[in-house]
Amino acid sequence: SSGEQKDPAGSAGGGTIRVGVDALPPGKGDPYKGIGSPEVYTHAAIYDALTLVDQHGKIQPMLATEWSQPAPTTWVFKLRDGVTFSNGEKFDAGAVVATFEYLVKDPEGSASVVAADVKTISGVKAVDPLTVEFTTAAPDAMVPARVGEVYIPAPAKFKELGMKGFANDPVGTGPFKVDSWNANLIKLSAVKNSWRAPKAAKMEIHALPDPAARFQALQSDQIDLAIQLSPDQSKQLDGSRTRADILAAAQVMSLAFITELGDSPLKKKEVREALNYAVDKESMAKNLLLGVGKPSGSGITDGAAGYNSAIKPYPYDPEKAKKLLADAGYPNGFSLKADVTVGSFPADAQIYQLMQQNLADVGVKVELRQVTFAEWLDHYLKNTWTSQAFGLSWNTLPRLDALRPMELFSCLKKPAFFCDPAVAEVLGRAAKEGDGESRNKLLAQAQQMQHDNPPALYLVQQIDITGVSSKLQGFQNINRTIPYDKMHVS
Amino acid sequence: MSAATDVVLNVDGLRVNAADPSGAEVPIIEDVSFSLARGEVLGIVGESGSGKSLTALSLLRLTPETLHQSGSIRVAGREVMRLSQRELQRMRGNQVSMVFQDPMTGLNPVRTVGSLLVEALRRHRRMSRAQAHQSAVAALRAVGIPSPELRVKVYPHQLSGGLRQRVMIALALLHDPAVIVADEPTTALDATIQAQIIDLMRSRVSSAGLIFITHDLGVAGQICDRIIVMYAGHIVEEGVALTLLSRPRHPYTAGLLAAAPRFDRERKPLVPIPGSPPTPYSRPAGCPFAPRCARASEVCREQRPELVPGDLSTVACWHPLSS
Amino acid sequence: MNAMSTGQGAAAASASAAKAPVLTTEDLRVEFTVGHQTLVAVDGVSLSVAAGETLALVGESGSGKSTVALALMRAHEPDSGRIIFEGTDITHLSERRLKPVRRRLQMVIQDPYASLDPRMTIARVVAEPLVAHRWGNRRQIADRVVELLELVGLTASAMSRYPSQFSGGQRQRISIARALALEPSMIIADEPVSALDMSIQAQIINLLGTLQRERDLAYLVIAHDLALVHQISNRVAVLYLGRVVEEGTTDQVVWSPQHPYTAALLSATPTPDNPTRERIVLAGDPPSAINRPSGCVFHPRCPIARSRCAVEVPPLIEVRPGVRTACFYPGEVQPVIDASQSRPLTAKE
Amino acid sequence: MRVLVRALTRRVLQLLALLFSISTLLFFLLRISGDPALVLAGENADPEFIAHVARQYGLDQPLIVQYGNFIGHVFQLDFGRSVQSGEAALGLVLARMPATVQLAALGILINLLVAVPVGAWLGSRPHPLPRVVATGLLVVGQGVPGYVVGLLLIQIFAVKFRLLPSIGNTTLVSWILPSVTLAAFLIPRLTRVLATNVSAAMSDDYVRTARACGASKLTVVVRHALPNALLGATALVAGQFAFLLSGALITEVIFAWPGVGRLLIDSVLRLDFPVVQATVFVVAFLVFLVNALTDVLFSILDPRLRRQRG
Amino acid sequence: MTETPVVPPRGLFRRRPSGRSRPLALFLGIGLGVVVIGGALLLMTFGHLDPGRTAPVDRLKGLGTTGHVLGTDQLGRDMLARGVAGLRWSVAVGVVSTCLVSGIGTVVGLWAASARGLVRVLLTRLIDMSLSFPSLVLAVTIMAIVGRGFWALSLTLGLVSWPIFARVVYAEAIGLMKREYILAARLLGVSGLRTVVTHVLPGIRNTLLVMWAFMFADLLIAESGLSFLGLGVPLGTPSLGGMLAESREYLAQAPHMVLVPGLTIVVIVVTANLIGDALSSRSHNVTAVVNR
Ligand SMILES: Nc1ncnc2c1ncn2[C@@H]1O[C@H](COP(=O)(O)OP(=O)(O)OP(=O)(O)O)[C@@H](O)[C@H]1O
Ligand SMILES: Nc1ncnc2c1ncn2[C@@H]1O[C@H](COP(=O)(O)OP(=O)(O)OP(=O)(O)O)[C@@H](O)[C@H]1O
Ligand SMILES: [Mg+2]
Ligand SMILES: [Mg+2]
Repeated sequence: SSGEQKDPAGSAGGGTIRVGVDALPPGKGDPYKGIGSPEVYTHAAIYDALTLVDQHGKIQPMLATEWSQPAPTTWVFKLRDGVTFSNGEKFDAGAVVATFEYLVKDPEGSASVVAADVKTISGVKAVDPLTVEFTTAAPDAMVPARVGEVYIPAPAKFKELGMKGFANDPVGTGPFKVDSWNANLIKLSAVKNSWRAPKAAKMEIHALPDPAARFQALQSDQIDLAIQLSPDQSKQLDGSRTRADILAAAQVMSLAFITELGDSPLKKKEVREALNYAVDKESMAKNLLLGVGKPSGSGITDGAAGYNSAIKPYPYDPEKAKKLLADAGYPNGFSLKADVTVGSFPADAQIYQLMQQNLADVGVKVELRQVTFAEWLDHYLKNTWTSQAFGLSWNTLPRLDALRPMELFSCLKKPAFFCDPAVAEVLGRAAKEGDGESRNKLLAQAQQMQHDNPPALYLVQQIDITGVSSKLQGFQNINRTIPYDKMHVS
Repeated sequence: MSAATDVVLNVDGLRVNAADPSGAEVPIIEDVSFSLARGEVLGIVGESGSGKSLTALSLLRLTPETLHQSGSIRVAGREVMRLSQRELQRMRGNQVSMVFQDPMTGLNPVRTVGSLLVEALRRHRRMSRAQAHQSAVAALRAVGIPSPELRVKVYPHQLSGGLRQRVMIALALLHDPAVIVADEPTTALDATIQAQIIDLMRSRVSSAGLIFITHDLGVAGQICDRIIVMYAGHIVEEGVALTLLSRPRHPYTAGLLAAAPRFDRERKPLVPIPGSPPTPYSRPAGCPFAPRCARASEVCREQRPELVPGDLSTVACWHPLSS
Repeated sequence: MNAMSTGQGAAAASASAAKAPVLTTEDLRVEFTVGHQTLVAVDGVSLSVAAGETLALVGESGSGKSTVALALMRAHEPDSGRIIFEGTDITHLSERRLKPVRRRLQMVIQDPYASLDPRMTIARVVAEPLVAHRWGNRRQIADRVVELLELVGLTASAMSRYPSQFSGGQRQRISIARALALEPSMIIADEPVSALDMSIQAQIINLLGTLQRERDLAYLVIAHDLALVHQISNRVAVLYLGRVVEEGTTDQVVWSPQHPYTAALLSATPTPDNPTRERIVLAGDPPSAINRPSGCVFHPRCPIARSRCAVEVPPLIEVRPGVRTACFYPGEVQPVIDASQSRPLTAKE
Repeated sequence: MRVLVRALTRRVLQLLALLFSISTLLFFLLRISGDPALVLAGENADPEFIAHVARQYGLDQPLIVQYGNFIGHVFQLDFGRSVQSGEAALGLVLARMPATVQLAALGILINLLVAVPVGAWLGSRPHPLPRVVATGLLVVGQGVPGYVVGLLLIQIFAVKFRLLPSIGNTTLVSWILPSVTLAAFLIPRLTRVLATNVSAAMSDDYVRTARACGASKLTVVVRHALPNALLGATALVAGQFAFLLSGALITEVIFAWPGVGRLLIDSVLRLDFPVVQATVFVVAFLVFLVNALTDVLFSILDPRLRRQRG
Repeated sequence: MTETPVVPPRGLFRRRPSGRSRPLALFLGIGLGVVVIGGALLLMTFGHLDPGRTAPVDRLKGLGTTGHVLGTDQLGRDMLARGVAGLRWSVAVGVVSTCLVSGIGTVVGLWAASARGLVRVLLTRLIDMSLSFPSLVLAVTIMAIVGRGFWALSLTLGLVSWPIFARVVYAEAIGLMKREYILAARLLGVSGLRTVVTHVLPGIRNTLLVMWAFMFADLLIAESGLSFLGLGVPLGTPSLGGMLAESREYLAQAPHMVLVPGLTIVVIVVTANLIGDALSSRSHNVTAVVNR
């Protein structure tokens, strides 16, 4: 159904942006059910948050224009003036307060996924119609980034409908509003008086869960934007009718080591080092991730708050790996079971298989057990692993905060699968550090410790590939938040 | 019975061959010749496998494609063997029609009786659907089916065996054919129903020549004017019904009569014919009946006897019974 | 009266009459459920067969002949009535307790093409009952099979062949050999020759007669052809829609039927060289066993039916010595059998 | 009337048994696999939060109690809410149903339109050469998995020539590729069965009767053999339809078709129990319905099964 | 008495025109099967093939590349090796699941046919009911839950597909039980179980074989479908369906990746179907029974 774009593109409102995503937000317009993919691709068209963390870790003003930290536990945000919701409601401090009170105090709201990420905020109040003040229980340097996760819904409508009703008819300050919402298709139209009024008149979001279907839809001009393609698919986009937009993502694929449960060769540090030496990450990055993805020596990527640029990846050195294994008492290697999910990242299946091959070359036989995400999560949250390792990426998204993934690979995760008390101590201090600079230093230190005593086999920094039709102008990928207002179809 | 005045069918030297597994031609029917006059009932009797049905089917050129048929068949002077497919179709059901043995399977189970009749009617006559319907009802009435207006709407399985056979007969009579071939039309029926059908056929088939195939000498005696006895693909005896049955000349015919129990006479021990009939693939060289025949001599085993007309009947036997 | 292959004279008949019956049924009734309707296939049939005697059961298709036979063999469960075999009531015996009875009471099934497993050699076919009843060891069984095959006129060379390699008559011989394997005292034969050619029929009929004489077997033979019945049986029972309408010695029933149905059946049975016989042609079809007529089941087709027949069920009573008829007006209809051919009852050599 | 009531009662009882056993089977199958509360809670959840969610969904009770509750609810057609979206599971499934049913119906239609004439032609014993060629094609066609056909169709008609859409179900043209894919999978088998049936019917006695009445070959095939052959294939067609209702999973996946198949795969992978339950339940119901209707259809189409009248 | 060995076929039209294609089908089917399976066996024993050996630099090489006759896949693994291994996997799953299906189906079907009264009613109801189970849907669900793997896949496919088999066995056995020779055996005093073993089982043997071949073909396609959906094989294990799924990304770039597994599936399924056809023409019209 190639759209009939008779209207010329432009601010007058022409063209339809057709986006193919892997799934529509399962909670529909509920902005707090999830913070990453797939929600963000839809919600970014409807909603705005106070801030936005860009791909370099910079915090950009959105509905808030500026902010300050008058005291270690207090943050004050100045709001943008003259913003209205698509239903005509005015955006002001009241809307922000209502939102955060829902997340902090309401039993339903506080149980949401987003609420877990702003748990440090204990109070919010309106200082004046365009100023809000947040208080945190302990000092928290990350509040400006955290509020970037919280979309602000139209307060009166929200109050009237409750979350259930509102989710079916969401209203935000974003460039588009929802016209219809089907099982596999959302139709949106421009909000002309939005503070970021769009260039396109309409927008369609197609649910195309199958990557190949998404890819074919793009190739056959049924969509203009295909989210999350694979590297090999991107090679087939020749640049004439379609092109690939490839971005290094703030995620590092790794094979997490389980040392806290039962006996395992991985309890030995030499073994863990050996595995890191044994894998040819360079080749993975070059052959499978188009050279954009890079080998990684820790789980943290450039741009994240607390990134330590001094850390280099473990080089590919199978001899050294073998020696280390022999030193650790495994001259003939050993066998290992690893649970992985497949399809979450570009080329992940291939990366795991190459890893498997590399490890086999040094004598470590890895049995890769492919599990569903649901099963994986069950083990992960309850620590009911029956294997010795599992696939887990270091993910600083969406606010590019190194602390979060580092906590997970430490004693701070409850229950923990890997525990180095020294790291935990450093991270604990960082969490309570109100000053951004000092916090980053502590994180860099912890990062070095996690390099030296690796809790995981660091593989590669992942990439985000978006297929873009050459008819589509103005595409940008800001940490997966796509500025739909700036795009139009020619 | 007064023959030859108005011959409607003339068969001369009919042969039907099959190919055996090696591809060689194996004769199943050999040299069958006879003729049929208007109003005459000609019976063909013989044991299972003697070639009665094949003879009947070849008259309409309906033998299976795997078989090869030759000889001459003339219906009212026209050579059937030379007809094109179209002409054949026009002839079938129109000049020559057929009644089959099994009324259970012989009628299409998913078509109403009426639709079968209408289809057959309109095939050879230009008439409207309504007219055809009328004629169909009339045809059913003519074969003695009670309340024919209702029966036209009925499916074959809703009729009893006797009624179904009447429908078959109605189908065969639709276009006043010159020749009707009835292949064991009463074998599947009960004795009392068989009697009804025989009565019906006798009364309705007066203007046509009727070939009545049966393996039951009693039935043949009841309905036929003339009888042909077949054995292993050959005609072994032919004659006027009563004469042939009371004074058979071929040992086979006599054997059949002696082997059949009957209740209208004092019980006598049955005299079976030993052995069983040959298949087309195991036919002996000489007289096909020779291996089972008490009168067989050297010549019987070596040379096949020709049909020779006699005063009582025409018989193919080296040592016919004298009367 | 004459036994199987006739000509044995009245002595045998009177002897058999004195013997105790091998098999008796009393008021046998078999119903079937078809869809949601009940069908009475056999309705109050009482019969008895003595050793060395042949009882024939005749009737048109669907009259319940096979059902009677199968009920006697306990392949159908009778809904009421009793079956007494050699003094034992076998009506309700369990399959296990029935096993010894099965040695003594055997059946030959109508269609020789269907009654032999096409995948078994003849040796296995004939040995089957012997093996099932643990009759002896392998050698003994093998010898017995040869013996049985020779008894029915086949050679031992048949043993390794398959049924498809035999003609119908030969197969029927094999069936008979199998039925004889365990030395039964009675054989029920359901249309044993109707699938066979005339010339072969006579072979089988004669074989059955010889065997009966040699072994004093009791036969219940089912047939639809009165000529055949006349040939083979001492006594005959005529079945119509599940009821016995007439029963008596064969000669009496055939020569002077008392029931109009028997008469019609006789007159409809053709004879080869006697076309002039006047016949009673019954109108209509036999009604189905599902909607059986009231009163006398035959009355809708009966040429002499009166109003009473539609209401009352005529009892099966003795109308003359040795003949029982279920008709209110017995003897009113007589088929005209050519006088020159027919013989009175008494006229016997 | 009583007959009808009894037949109906039997059917309903059968249906209840079916739905009950399928629900039970699924309940225990799904429960051995993992805790649905966790999916809901997400990757960052802490133990209290997990417990909270578990309580909310009644997942903290003993399994047998959960089972009791579950069955109780199922009998009120309440499968609970989707763990993913919070919407009523049954509603979600029913909303997807039309897309699946329509696609299946279209697939069957195309299947019939192709298979009936081709089958009749093949069954009428045409000349050996075209027959062998056609049979060969059908045999090979039977070996090609449906999704391979789908992939090729997409690559050719959508990607290469941009003629037909490969996604969505909003416009009529978008129905073409998926329904042809489904039909392509079904056609060989139906055609072959029809050909066999027609060819068998051609040897039946009634065909000989028709020929003896002067029917042409065309009449014989079309008016006599084919109706019987079709009757014999009714069960197959119904089976194929039931199969499409439950088995068009892959086609729905590759064409991003918003039907129940797609929904099932999505929710199975996310352990969205209520939706999986509801999907299987509804599909089983539909398959049962198709089977039951086939029986009815059969008794209407086949005069021999019709109850005797007059 | 002399014994005439051959008996005339009864009735004129009983004989189906035995098209010469039937033995041809059998010949073709067995020939194809021998070539494919034999070839695969030879390659497995003498080919020095390693379907797991990755070589990222050699990825996506086309047909006829030196060292890789059938090219390589996205990880530079040899397609010939993977094709052979995939064939082995798929055929093994097919065989195991078909054995399971036929085992359960035969036992249940025969039991239902030979039982009487309530047992038979219950068993036939069970078969009828199980036929309404949406088998593929169930298989998908089970596979997603119990996880990928050879036994999981084979058992699942077997457990969801037996009702069809049981139904056909039941129908055939019931038909056979109505034969007079079975009745005769019973009246001779042969026990029920013995009748089933000596008469019924041999009687449906051909049907079983035919069903087996057709079932195998169907299950092979079902297996490939599940693997295609990512629910069959463990990661890295080559299977024909899995290879097809992987090939989807490379339809334009590396068509040999569809071709190798695709053609292999076609050949195997066609083989099974041809053999089934040939067998079914020997027994009576089973094709019509195998209505699915
Ligand atoms: N299609 C065929 N191919 C080869 N031989 C055939 C074919 N049809 C019939 N025959 C053979 O032709 C012979 C005559 O068969 P036909 O059916 O004419 O006998 P019939 O006298 O009608 O027997 P019945 O009384 O059994 O009907 C038989 O021996 C039979 O084996
Ligand atoms: N198993 C059965 N189930 C239902 N009805 C049956 C069954 N067996 C026989 N019948 C019915 O019982 C009646 C008597 O049948 P039976 O077979 O005993 O007749 P028959 O006299 O042997 O007929 P035929 O001469 O055709 O063999 C018929 O109406 C038949 O339809
Ligand atoms: Mg014949
Ligand atoms: Mg009978």
